[in-house]
Amino acid sequence: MTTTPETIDTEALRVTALDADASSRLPGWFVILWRNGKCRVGMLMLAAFIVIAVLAPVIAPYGPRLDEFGASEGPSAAHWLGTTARGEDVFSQLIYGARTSLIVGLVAGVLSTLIAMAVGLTAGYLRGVVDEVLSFFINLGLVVPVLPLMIVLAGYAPVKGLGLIIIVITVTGWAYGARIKRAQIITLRTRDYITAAKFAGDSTARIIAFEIVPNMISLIVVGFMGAALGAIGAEAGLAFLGLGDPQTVSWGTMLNQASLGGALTTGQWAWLVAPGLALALLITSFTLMNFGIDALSNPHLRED
Amino acid sequence: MLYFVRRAGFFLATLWAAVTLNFLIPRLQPGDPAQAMLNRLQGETTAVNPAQLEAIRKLLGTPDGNLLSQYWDYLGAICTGHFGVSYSYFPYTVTAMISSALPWTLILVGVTQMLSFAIGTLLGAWAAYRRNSRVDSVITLGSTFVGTLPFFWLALLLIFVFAITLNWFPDGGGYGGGSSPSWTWLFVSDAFQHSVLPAVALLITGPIGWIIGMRNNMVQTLGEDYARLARAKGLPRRRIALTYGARIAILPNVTGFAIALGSLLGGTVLVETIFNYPGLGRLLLEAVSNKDYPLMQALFLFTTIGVLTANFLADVTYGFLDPRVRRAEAV
Amino acid sequence: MALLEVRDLSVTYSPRDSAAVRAVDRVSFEVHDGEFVGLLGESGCGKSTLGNAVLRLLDRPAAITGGTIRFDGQDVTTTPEDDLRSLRWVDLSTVFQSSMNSLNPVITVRRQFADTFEAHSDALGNDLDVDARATELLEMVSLDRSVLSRFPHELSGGMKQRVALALALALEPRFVLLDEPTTGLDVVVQRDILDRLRVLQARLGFAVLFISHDLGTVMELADRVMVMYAGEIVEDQPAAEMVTRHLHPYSAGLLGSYADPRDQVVEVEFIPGRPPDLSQPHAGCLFQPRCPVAVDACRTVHPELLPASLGQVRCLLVEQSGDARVVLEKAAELRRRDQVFAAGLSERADAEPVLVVDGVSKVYKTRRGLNTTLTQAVDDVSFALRPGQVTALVGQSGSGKTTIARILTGVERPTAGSVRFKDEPVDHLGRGALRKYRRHVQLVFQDPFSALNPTRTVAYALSRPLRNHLGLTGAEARARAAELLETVGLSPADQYLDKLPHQLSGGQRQRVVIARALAPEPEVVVADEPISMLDVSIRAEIIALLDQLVRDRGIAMLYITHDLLSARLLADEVMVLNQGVMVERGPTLDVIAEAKDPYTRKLLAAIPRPGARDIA
Amino acid sequence: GCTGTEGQTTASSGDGMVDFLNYGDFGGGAAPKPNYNPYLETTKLSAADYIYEPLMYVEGYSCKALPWLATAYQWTDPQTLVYTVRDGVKWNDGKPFTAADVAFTFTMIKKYPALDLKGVWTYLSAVKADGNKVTMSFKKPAASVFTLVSDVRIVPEHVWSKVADPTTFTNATAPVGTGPMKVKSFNPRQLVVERNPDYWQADKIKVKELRFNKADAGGQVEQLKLSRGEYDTNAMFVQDIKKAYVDRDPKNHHYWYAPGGVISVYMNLTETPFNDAAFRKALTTAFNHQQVIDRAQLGYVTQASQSGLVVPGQKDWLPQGLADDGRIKYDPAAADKALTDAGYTKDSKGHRLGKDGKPISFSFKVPGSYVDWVAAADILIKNLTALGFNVTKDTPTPEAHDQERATGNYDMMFGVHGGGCNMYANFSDPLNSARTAPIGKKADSNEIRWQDPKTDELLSQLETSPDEGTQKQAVAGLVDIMMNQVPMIPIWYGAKWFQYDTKKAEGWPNEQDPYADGGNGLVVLTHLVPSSGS
Ligand SMILES: Nc1ncnc2c1ncn2[C@@H]1O[C@H](COP(=O)(O)OP(=O)(O)OP(=O)(O)O)[C@@H](O)[C@H]1O
Ligand SMILES: Nc1ncnc2c1ncn2[C@@H]1O[C@H](COP(=O)(O)OP(=O)(O)OP(=O)(O)O)[C@@H](O)[C@H]1O
Ligand SMILES: [Mg+2]
Ligand SMILES: [Mg+2]
Repeated sequence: MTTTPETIDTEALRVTALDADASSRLPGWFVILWRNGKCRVGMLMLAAFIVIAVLAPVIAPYGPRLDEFGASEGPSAAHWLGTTARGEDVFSQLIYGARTSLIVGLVAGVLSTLIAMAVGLTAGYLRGVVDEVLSFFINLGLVVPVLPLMIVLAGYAPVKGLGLIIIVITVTGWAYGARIKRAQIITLRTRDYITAAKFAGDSTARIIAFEIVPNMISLIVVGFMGAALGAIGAEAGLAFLGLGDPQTVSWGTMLNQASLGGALTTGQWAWLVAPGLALALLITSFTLMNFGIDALSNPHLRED
Repeated sequence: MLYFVRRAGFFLATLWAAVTLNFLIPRLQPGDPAQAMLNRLQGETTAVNPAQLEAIRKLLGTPDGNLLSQYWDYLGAICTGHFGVSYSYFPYTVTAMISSALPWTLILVGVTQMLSFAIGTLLGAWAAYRRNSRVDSVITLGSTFVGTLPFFWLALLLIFVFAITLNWFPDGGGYGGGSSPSWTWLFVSDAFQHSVLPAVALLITGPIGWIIGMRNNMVQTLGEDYARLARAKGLPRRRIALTYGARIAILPNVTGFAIALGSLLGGTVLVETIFNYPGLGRLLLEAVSNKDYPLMQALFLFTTIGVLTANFLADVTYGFLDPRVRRAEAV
Repeated sequence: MALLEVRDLSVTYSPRDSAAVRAVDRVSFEVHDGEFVGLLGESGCGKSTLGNAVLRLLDRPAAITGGTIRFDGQDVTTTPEDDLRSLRWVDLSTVFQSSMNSLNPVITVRRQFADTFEAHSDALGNDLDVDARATELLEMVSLDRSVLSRFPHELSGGMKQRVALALALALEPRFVLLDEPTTGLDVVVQRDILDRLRVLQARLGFAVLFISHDLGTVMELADRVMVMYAGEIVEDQPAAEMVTRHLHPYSAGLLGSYADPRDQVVEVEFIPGRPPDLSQPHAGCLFQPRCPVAVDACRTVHPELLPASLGQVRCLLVEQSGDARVVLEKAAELRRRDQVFAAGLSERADAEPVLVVDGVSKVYKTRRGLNTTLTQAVDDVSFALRPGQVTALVGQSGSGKTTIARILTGVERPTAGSVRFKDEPVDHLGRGALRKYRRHVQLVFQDPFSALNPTRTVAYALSRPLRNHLGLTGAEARARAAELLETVGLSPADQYLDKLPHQLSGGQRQRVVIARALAPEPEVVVADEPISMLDVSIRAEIIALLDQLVRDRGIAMLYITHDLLSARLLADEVMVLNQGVMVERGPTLDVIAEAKDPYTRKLLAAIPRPGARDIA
Repeated sequence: GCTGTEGQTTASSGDGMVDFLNYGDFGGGAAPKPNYNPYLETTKLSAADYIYEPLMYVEGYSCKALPWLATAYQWTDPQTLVYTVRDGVKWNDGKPFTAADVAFTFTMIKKYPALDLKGVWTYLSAVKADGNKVTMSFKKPAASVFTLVSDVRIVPEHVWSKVADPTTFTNATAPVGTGPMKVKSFNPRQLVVERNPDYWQADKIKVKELRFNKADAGGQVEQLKLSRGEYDTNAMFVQDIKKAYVDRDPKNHHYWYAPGGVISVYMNLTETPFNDAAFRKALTTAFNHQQVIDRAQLGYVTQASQSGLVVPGQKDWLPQGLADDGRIKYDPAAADKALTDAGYTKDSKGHRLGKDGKPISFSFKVPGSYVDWVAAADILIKNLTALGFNVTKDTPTPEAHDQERATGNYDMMFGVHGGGCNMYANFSDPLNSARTAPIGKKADSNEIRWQDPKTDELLSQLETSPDEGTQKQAVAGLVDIMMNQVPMIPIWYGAKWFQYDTKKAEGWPNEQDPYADGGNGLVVLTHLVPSSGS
């Protein structure tokens, strides 16, 4: 088979398309993620959630804590998802809840992932005494009694509300990730290219951040997803323990209040299902993005 | 040899620090045990009777004094294994409470954790093996969607549908009201029936983390040169996936699994509460909310030792599983 | 019917981020049962790609864009993957170019063999004694059976390659594709192994496609040699014919880059210019821009591969004139004058040593369950490196060369002895001091496949040392990186700067690794087999470059190699290592001319003589 | 109906008895262990309540003392109380119950103060049995101790005298008591007690078995089960009880939430402006009780009387002529006027100013996890804000909340007091100056730090006088203080959750027949009869 002019033509077309691509000033990682169809859907979903959260006051028909409606009503034109046992509009709560849940999930997720990375990677990379000392703290972090620690933190922390929740979740949540990352880096640190980076004069921090981290992005992303999910769940749990600000509206507190408010017994399915579904969708958007993350840490996969 | 001495030294130091935290943190919480117990009994809308409070304090011998001597006693208790009498189950001892709850947790949660890990790892490996195919999407997306449904919500739903509405399974508890724990066939099958729903709930939400973790790792390893050589060697695809992809990809998860096993207790609070399961998790929650220091301390000690040991073992086995980490030291 | 029949095969890489590269372009050839075919060609010309295509192991973004491959009459391009499996290894095996990397890191060598046998138990039967068979195979590649219980990271580069080779022969396949299987092997072992390979081949009658840059070996061993250039086969001749009566100007250039290090006068020439950019369409002959004898027609007419002499050749001149050899000889004359590198031309003054190695030993401890085994990798080695001088370190594979390199550069600590850099001990430096030390001392890694971070572009890899050691940033660093790439023959540099390692051929990676080591303008360079994956022409060029750097900048260099020719060309002094012990040391000429140590003599004797088989 | 055939739905058999009733939780925590020691208040199983009986049963609704193991009592003098013990009562192991058992019980409690849940020995000096009389001597006049002494559960001497340490005695196997029920079976999931045929009022017990079921902590499933009619009675909070429970079977499903403890707004009386009685009194009309009741409390509760008493149950104790039993109407205008009159004017921007001319601002603390309290606080804060106060809401954890209340670290918050049958305790706990402590120290029970000699005098009168007239007079004085000095502002009565199902049994207490409150299981059991209907 010989090459026909058409194939050459299509190749030329490709080249111009690529040039156009390169001229747009998007960061490389974004392009890589965007190319993956599933990842794109995930990013769009997440963006939608963020838009909803930001524009909550515009989108939500009522205030989240406005309790002037009939209690425990089923879905209607005025209240798409019905009302709570206290006469608040479930739909409005769902919209506003996106804010808290996103903030808590993302911020606490990011914070604990960062701490986990900083500690775990340093420990695993440096080994020796540093490792022993950091591992000591990681192990402590793993075994501190979480429940009472949360109560104690809530009792003494100077900040209250969302900030407190984020602190509590971060403080109690980083150790696991640190442990896993430490284990992983131990196998990566002996690669020749890491030694090469040392020859290039890179600092330890830089080697970790720029040589090692890109190779374990997928692991980090899994860790982040876990942390974010955990944070969103913990936020609800904290509210349940009375450590949260009961006035904040989040999907977690909604779920809690729905089940406490007898949504099951009075058959208010919309109230019970909506926040759970929203939560699952949010995490699903992360998972969808995960499909694109593969390609970040493994360049071979960028081609399909 | 020195290596082991050092490891053991750090292990003990960690243990001591953790044990001290276990002692301090509960005591930093506001409120006192007698009050907490009374509150549980009466609820928030009944006035507290001071005489009653006084009697309970006397009964528990609540040490409201010298923290240092309490600490000393506590260290002694750890060394001798005499954890004393539980406040919230007075006059039963902590040991009695824990030993009656432990098997339940071990069986239900231990088994489901292992199953979760096994299922999660297998599904994750399968997804990676069929990367970007429909199988991958179904496994990853499906499991995320189901697996991230809030646990208590899912659990309630299960109870509502399968226990209350369909009446297929009991609505909670470790065994029926009619039987009592023994090694008879009747009881075992009864206990099994009771464990189905909580196990299902755990198995729906449990594997997700392992799935995604395994998938991501394995996508990575399958892209390595040795996997390509394996393909060239004509190894069956499944075999490549297992011994070349999964075998190496599973390594980071091993640590995670060890910790998960070690911290069995912490993860069981929710499931045991909702399903009314007679395990350690519920005990823990109760101990914490009742400020039952003796029980709390013993339970935390369990977790501490569990996690630390699991960690230690994970570290040691890691060397066996991944020879690369054994590589002689380089700077 | 031929065993392997490749017709008009084209392979294109179409990465999403850069232009498509036609790495293999309408290649046709045949390999018959029991034939030993050599494949030579410029680094990056598509040899590995061709090999992978034949094995149907191309990964995206590479795809076969045309042509057929028939193995034993079966069309490999269309056979379903599952049917291919029965073919693989039993009939069709390979050693990858990245063979140092292709062993499963978490299982022992024994398991790697067992795996292979198990996968084809239907062909072998189940009652095979894995250990016995593996030992036999390892012996064939001159490895001790103790290797069986080791993990890949515990083996030296060459040992890994040999294990890979032994694996490839494990099932006595009918066809073996060897992609530079001996880059990490010293001549003795290489010779030994290849001789045995030939014997085995004669006995079992399997066919070999042998991709190599080692001209001498290829010419000596192969029945037939094909030369590839820019994705095309430009010449295909019986080996003896190729040595003496090659027709294509590129073949002539390649052979001109080869010399026998034992000769009195050693000169190598290299082909000026750079290969064409395969992502652009080209009219005319692809070699034309570099061809000293090109005529006008070469610019417009694309030559076809046509029968000539005893084989085939792709050259207009040959097509047109009856006797192209006359033209070629003239061309050779023309060229020799400017692109030549000769050994030992300048006299070197003795300077104060910068790096002194004193009685260094290294023992590796490996724990296997309860018992520990000790490996004495280096045993009481002393030497010094002087500015403006090159010290070559040659020796058997596994003799401890890489270990010395690692100790010298502070990667590994010696068990005994000391290393001093300008009177400062460096064997126990802390992290910060090491970084400073490495401003002056750089290492060229032996295995280019693991020395580059798979997630980082070439530009990044090069810009780091520039930034850290020279303070260059941004555009400056990029410009300098581009310059460096050009000097190591990666041109146009723009095309390579933004590539990721997996998009480069082995030789291209190796050159990036060299460029990176040279980037911070170090005082001491430790180069561990820096040119093993390069074609002879570019090899000569790089040697010239290194030589120039050493002389001009007064760099001290430890040059670890198996290639005695390059040692002869570059080194002032040669050290011979055998099982961790330094057995001989002296000025290059002396060592080569009158080696005292029996091992050294063996080494020298093993150097191939192209065409020798024919002559003999 | 009572057709006499064995059916799933009818639990009553031909003998005019109810086969069994399903009760709710039986205490003992999540992993209950058998424990029928009536003195281990926090860990005993509730079945103990049906096994051990008191001398007199003071029911919780109208506080009438019902003769129980004692048929009568008499104050021979203000320091001596004599009980006449009932004849013919047998312990469920067949041994007769005697006055000696009563004396033994009290002596044992004295010996082990940890068992003295009511604190009776702070007053008692001696307990003696003589024939069928038990004589209690007090250190000083102690009329108020009557309800405490009467309520002590009596245990058999022949069993407990052999117990080495009654404080750690679980009494787990076949507990011996006088009560209507005996333990039949126990496992951590279900506790079954069966009818004691030898019970002294066995003719009144028409239920053969009570089955207690372990409830889960969350309550969700329990609510579902309740709404499906799986319990014959239970005591739990149910959101929207009408829809979730009553409507499912309006004929049989009922609830009655009797008023319990008083939930009041506590003000820190050591701070301005709360130390000004006029200010406090002005606030009595400031709160929209009805809204709190309807919105925050789902209509389950009733407005509390400013008197501090629980009306209508304790109406008899109220002085004559108190308008609407002391319930004060919500009237923001009146509050505004009263405040202005008391010298707390509003500035031009509508801020209420203190006497120092500065705007009044304070915080309202409420435990964040008490959702209903938070909702109530929100309403009260709205009311206060409308009056020009600057009020911030603070939501600590329940534990921190309680601690801060006890140490006086608050401006305004909710507190719970009273609601019991011991009038002295009802007033003494929150108001007695002996029960308070300086700010920063934990107060025993007077958390508002009320210190008033007049109050103390009235309290001691109430404490010591056995004469009902004198007692009522003292209560009237205290009510007057509550009405005019306003130490705290009662808002609503905590509800005593109580649901019941009349499918199997009827005779449950309810608003029409409030012979006891739902929690007085022993009394209720004697009223239950098989259902006549259906
Ligand atoms: N981490 C290690 N653990 C145990 N043995 C090792 C280790 N690294 C190297 N060795 C052993 O040390 C010896 C010398 O290895 P080295 O890599 O220095 O050889 P080399 O001369 O560079 O060989 P080659 O030419 O094949 O690269 C070999 O026998 C090898 O098996
Ligand atoms: N993934 C890729 N994307 C784009 N180009 C690629 C990719 N992989 C290889 N190439 C290009 O294809 C060409 C042929 O590569 P190949 O590995 O076949 O060369 P080679 O002849 O084996 O060279 P060497 O002797 O250096 O190993 C090279 O120019 C290389 O840059
Ligand atoms: Mg190649
Ligand atoms: Mg080497």
